[in-house]
Amino acid sequence: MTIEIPLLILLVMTAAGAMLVKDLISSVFILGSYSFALSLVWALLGAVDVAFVEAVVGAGLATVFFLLTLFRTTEKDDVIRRPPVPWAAIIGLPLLGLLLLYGAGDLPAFGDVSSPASTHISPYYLENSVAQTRTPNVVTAVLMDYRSFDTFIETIVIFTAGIACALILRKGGE
Amino acid sequence: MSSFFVFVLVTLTMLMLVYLYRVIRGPSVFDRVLGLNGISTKAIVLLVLLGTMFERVDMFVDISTGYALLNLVGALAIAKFLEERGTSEK
Amino acid sequence: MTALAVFLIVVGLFFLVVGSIGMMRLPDVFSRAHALSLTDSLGAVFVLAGLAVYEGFTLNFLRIIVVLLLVYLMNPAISHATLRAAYRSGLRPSAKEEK
Amino acid sequence: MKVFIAIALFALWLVLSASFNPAHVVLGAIVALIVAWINPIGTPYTRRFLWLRALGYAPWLFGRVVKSGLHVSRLILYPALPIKPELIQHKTKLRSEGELVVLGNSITLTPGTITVEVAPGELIVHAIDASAQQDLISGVLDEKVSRLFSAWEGDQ
Repeated sequence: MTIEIPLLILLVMTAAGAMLVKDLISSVFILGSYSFALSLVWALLGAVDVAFVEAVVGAGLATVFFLLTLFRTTEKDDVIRRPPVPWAAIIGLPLLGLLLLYGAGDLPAFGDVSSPASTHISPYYLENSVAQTRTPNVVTAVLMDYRSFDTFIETIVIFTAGIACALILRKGGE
Repeated sequence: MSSFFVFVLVTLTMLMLVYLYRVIRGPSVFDRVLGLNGISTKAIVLLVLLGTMFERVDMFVDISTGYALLNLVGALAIAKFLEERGTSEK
Repeated sequence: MTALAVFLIVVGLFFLVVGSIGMMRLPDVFSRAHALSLTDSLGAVFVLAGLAVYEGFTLNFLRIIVVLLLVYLMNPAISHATLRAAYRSGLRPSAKEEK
Repeated sequence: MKVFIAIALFALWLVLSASFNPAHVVLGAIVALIVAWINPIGTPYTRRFLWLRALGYAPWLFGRVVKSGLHVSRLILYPALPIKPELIQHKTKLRSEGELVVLGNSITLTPGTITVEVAPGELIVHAIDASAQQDLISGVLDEKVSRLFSAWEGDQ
């Protein structure tokens, strides 16, 4: 699709920019715009709830938290550290990757009808979710209706984490 | 009409690139804040536009309302903190 | 109706393009805030109004109008807050900024 | 006044939720009432905002905004970039918070001028060139904003 190409270019540019910029504050802002672009991509793909979470958490909360942290510390890294070359990681990680690729060979093909993931309960959701929940998006119906308690508890966990962060970073603390 | 919408969408994305330049280059912190704010204004408009294209405006308007409110809160927080700290850079 | 919508959207796009040209050309933070908050929010308002008109006079029309009012009330507040932070932290528009 | 706020909040709820289930509508009404009841209105130094006059003010302001928006667009597109930005001090008779908020926001909304700093009776405004300041210097804006509010009330 032609629509997605400029957005994807924007996404790659913001991601690269956030990595390459020296100043940490501008890196935070670029990460914010990265979140905006990413949530636009989600919205374009039709995953509206994911887009919403990305906008709220990625672009809103994360930016503010990063900034709060930066104001507590210094925004420029003036000591250049050179960590020792991690030979174990350089050799070990590709081997692990090979192992994972070998394991992935046994997975069912993408969109396979007879795979376990799409034989159990997914057809039930697909057939009945509109009638039972009157929610047009199946993913939203599963998250917000069939597993609403699950989602609710998750929200509580995230909320608690947010309050904890706010308490730790509180102004004039100690 | 749909191709017109695609045109508007691509134009808006290009404009976001311009603001991205300001965010990356901008000599002072405030330039970056302004650039980010410009990008998010575009994002709000883009979301409503996407909703119109998919004929699901009701769903997308909710996101863009959330976007707008969060953008307001975030920008005010940033401004408040920059004001208290003063700037160390020019 | 569609013609009116297209007209409004094109006018809005014009202001948005001008806003980003101003963002590139103007010399300091204070002038850039003009380009951003004013021509830009004007453009956004026009585009949103065009989309609302295209949608027709249903409940969605009202909801787009809510977003429009939000953008319209929000942008000046943000640019004022940013500029005040810039002013209080010692930036002055007359000072030449090195690029 | 609180009733008015509650009705406005309830209308916003109806528009945004877009569902007319009895349960949703009743929930919205309850939430609107609670929010309107909890929040205090104004301080002793407030003059009351006259909503009906605001309905006349908003279109006038929007007209100004479009007009000066075109002006600023011409400035930006002009190859020589003929801007003369400067900070000006604007003395005003308006004192109360509500008036200052409306005045400052109106100044910022009008392209070409942005409120930078607000204090009672004095605003620091950044103007992009001389003709953008006209509304401010001639005092039209002050007068219009002042007319939006009722006479003083409270212990002034």
